[in-house]
Amino acid sequence: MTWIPEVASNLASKVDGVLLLITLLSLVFFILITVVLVYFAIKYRRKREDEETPYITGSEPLEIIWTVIPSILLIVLFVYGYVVFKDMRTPPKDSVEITVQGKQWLWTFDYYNGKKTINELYVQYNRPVRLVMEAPDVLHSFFVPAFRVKQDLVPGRYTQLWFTPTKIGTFDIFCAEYCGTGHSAMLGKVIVLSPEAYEIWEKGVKADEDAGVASLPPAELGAKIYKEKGCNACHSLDGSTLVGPSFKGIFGHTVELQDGSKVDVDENYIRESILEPQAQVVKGFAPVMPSFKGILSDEDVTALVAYIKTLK
Amino acid sequence: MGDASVEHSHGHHMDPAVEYSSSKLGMWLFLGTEILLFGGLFAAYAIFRAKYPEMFFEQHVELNKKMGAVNTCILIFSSLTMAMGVSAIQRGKQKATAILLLITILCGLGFGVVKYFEYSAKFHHHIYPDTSIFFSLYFLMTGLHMLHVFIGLAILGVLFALTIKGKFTAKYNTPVEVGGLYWHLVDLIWIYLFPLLYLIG
Amino acid sequence: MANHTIAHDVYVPFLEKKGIWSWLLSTDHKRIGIMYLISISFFFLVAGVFALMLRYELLTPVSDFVQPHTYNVLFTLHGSIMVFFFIVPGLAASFGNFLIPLMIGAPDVAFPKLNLGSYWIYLLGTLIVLIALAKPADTGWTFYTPYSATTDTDVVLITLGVFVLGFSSILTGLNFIVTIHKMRAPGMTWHRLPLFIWASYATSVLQLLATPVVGITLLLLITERTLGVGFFDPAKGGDPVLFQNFFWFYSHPAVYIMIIPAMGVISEIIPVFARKPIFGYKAIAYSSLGIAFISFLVWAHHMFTSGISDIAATIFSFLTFLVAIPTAIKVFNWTATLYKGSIHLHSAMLYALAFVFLFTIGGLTGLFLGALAADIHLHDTYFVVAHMHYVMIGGTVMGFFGALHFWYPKWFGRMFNETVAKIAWLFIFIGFNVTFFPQFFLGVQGMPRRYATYPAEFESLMALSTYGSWILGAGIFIMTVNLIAGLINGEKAPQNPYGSLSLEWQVPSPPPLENFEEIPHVTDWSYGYGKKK
Amino acid sequence: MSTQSHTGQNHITGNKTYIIVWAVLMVMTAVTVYVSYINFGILNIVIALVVASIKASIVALYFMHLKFEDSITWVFALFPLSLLALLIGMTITDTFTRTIVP
Repeated sequence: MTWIPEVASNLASKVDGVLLLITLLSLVFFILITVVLVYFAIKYRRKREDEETPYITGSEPLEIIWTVIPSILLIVLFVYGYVVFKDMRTPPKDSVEITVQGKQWLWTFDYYNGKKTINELYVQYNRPVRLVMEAPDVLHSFFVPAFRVKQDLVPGRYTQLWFTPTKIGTFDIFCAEYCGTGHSAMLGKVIVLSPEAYEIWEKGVKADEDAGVASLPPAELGAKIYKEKGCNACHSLDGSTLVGPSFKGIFGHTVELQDGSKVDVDENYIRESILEPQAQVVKGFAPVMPSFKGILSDEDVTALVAYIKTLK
Repeated sequence: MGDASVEHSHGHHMDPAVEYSSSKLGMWLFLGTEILLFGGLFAAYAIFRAKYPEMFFEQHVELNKKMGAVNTCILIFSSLTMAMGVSAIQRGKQKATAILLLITILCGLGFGVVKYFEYSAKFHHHIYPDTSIFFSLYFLMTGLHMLHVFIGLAILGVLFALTIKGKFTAKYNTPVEVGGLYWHLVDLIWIYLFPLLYLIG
Repeated sequence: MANHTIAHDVYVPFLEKKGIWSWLLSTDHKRIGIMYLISISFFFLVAGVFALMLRYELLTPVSDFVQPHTYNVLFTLHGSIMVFFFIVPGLAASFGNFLIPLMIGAPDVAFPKLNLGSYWIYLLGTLIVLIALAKPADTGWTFYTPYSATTDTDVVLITLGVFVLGFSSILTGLNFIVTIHKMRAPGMTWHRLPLFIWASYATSVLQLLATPVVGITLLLLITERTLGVGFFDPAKGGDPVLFQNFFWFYSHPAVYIMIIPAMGVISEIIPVFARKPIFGYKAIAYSSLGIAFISFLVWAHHMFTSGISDIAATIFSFLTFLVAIPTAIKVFNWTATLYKGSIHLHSAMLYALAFVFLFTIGGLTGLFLGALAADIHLHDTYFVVAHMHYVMIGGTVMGFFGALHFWYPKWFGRMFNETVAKIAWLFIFIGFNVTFFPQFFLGVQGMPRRYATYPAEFESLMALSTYGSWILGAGIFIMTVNLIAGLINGEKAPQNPYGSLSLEWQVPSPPPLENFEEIPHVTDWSYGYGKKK
Repeated sequence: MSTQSHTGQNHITGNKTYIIVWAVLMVMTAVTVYVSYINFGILNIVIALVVASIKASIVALYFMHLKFEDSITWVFALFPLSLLALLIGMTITDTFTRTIVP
């Protein structure tokens, strides 16, 4: 375990600088106070009941010293924090713009070239990215610890943040603003690709880490998709109700729709619910699921159906 | 004072001068709280007024300026009679105080009647608190104010009853003065609500 | 003095009368203080049990003890009850009630009936919230919109309950301000007032003037859910962040409503057990007022990532650092008071020293959250949770426990077992640090708060924190049993077991009904320990 | 036994003063209503608020006897107003200086 998450963006090292300075100053004061406190408590502990103590009521020079010195240090901290903050709030003009939508409880990313992903944000190494973010329902907060960036998504307006990834790899996205039952399942990944890999991804070819996945048995592939695409945020496997119906034992059952009609949960119904979620919504649930058309391939959908069949 | 008759129950009987100034200070503190209670609404007003000037301008016309003005006059007059009532009891004139309190109460009721007609006219035109931000503000600000009018009336009613019973004299009249302070606050807040809602929208 | 008292009149302790109505209808500030003490202690233990359940769920990364929704309800109840039922009324209403008239040499507060009324309003508020438990809210204690406006749990009743509790808080503050202004004994000048009184005064001002704003904010939330008002609803032209501005306008000062009385307690305990005059009396007294004033100016430091403007964020960050100065001054002065003292490590003193130590950590970690760039990373992570608990438990609760042990003999006329008290203290001190210190690291590593489940990489620290909560729980259990046992079979307490100079120790334990046989004439401050040169 | 009279705070204002105050208030109400029919643009708001503030001050000073109160009452009458100004001022500062994200 490390003390601090890995440094994976240009902003991370700057924020760490602020953290480090405050840590050092805090340690100095903490050690000073603790040592003095413990030393006094031991040295001057009462040995006899009738001990005499001096009548000391204060010292103006001391009061001035311990008012002025912290004040100066605090102003330094404020300025340092502000300077880095200003950087964090000023995206470079040439940033790549990606639209982020956070909704209960998944992330969707829309890229400039019409591509769309769920819970996986693809960015290019060493190229500044500006995220323009909105939320249709409640507050969310986009937080990538490895990048040291965080910004709330506020319904009714756009907020933004930016970063330049400085490390190739996969990093956690957390939702940091409480948003309801699935808050802790609203997770995602930032995938930082090398320029070459990014070019391949842009063209729509699967990135190489996905190669070999297709050879998995359908139900196993479905299980993988279930986790990676964020199905798990809304559909439980144990029968508990989240935002959507639980997958447990749903296949082969008959469910009641909002208009009172009934439908059998078969391959076609599941397929439709993934690609056109609003078409037939189960009674008692809100029509909030996003469409996965263009995000999941036919094989992916088939794999998910196969997986759901196994959930007895 | 320090004679043998000192009993335990004596502690609650404060020196009347202390009790008088304590009560008055207490009421002023309470008025401070009230101002900040309305403060949230005033802040909301300021923000949305600045954000949507057109909405405020278009919709404030729906309010009945004349009724607002009449109510302003009623409340200011009631403040006058209230203040005169306090002076009267401080001079020991119980009967005059009772009459002045009664006029104040009637003014308060009159204010309520006018407000009732205003509200029902709004509902008649299908204007409700959720119609727009402006009408939300209108109903909440005047509604909260109306609640204070009712509380004020209840206080005045008690003061009136006690005055008739002769409980207040030139020497002891703290409740009248303190209750009066509360009534003036009701007037004071309306002095702001009237132009903000009816005049400049 | 004692002889004089006995000779003059028959001593009737305030605890003499029995029966439930002798309590519920009593306007005696000491009895009202006890009723608050019982109520807040009860809610402290209830919310503490919720905390233990939360930590137990977090022992493993997955939901195995409760489902996420239940977890969310639990942390909402833990937060709401701790904040609004325990810690805001807390020391101010219980020890404030008991001590203010005694310390300033008055027979009671300025408005005894209003004081009783405040307690009833408090009970009414708790009753409303109890009804709300039928379908408990899952919004978190901060009730952020739009979630609080749309969730189908019962937000209206719980916010209404909090609104009512607010009135109790306002009226208590009002009562204390007038009491301190008008009821001081002859000779009790402002600069002779015990520091607990200064602290209570500053707290009361905050209670009086900050609470109404949260009152109207919660009312607006209620109208949002019932009347369709849209001040916080973007679909109707409203602004969700406006709610946060209003909410924190109260809730940041509320943090100081919670901590300033504890600072007052520490300023009373340390001089007595160090047998030294308090160091820098005026600095401590005026820093209480300073903190209270500045606390109105810093609210948006809870909102640096919430979408407020950069200019506002910058202003509030600067003002936030200002509040650190009076706080630091207090810590330095308490430490300096120990110098050349004759220090007796009584359990109350141990809590006071723990306060200084833990509160220093709480205060210093606050600097991270005040600095803009650092807060962006740490906001809404476990770092905030740890910081807040270091201030609230390490500060306020240590102050509360210290006060309980310090004034226990005076209030109840009995002694508790000192050895057991020290053992409980050790459990609490260790348990607290094991629970919350790891959370600083969790936060720096990015673990967000309010997570029912969490990534496996955080498991070891999370589990450590849960183990700590068991030690802490055990410590509080031992302490509670010890204090209750003392009530039943503790030795009779002498009038002034610690040799304190403050007025409350110059009357019998427990004090008589009207406190003082004759209103005392005060000729000196209450910190005149040690030998004058 | 001392009564209220010793404090000097218990100032009794004559009815004549009250009626003058009332007349002033009525005149100002008339003025503010009249002005609202003329379009001065932003000035309308300024005039209305200035007039309302003068009226409120008069009510506080004379009807509520603030003029004769001690300094502590003044502090607790004015401090809430400054907090209100702070609440409005800082919330507005935030709301209208936010970055507009294109």
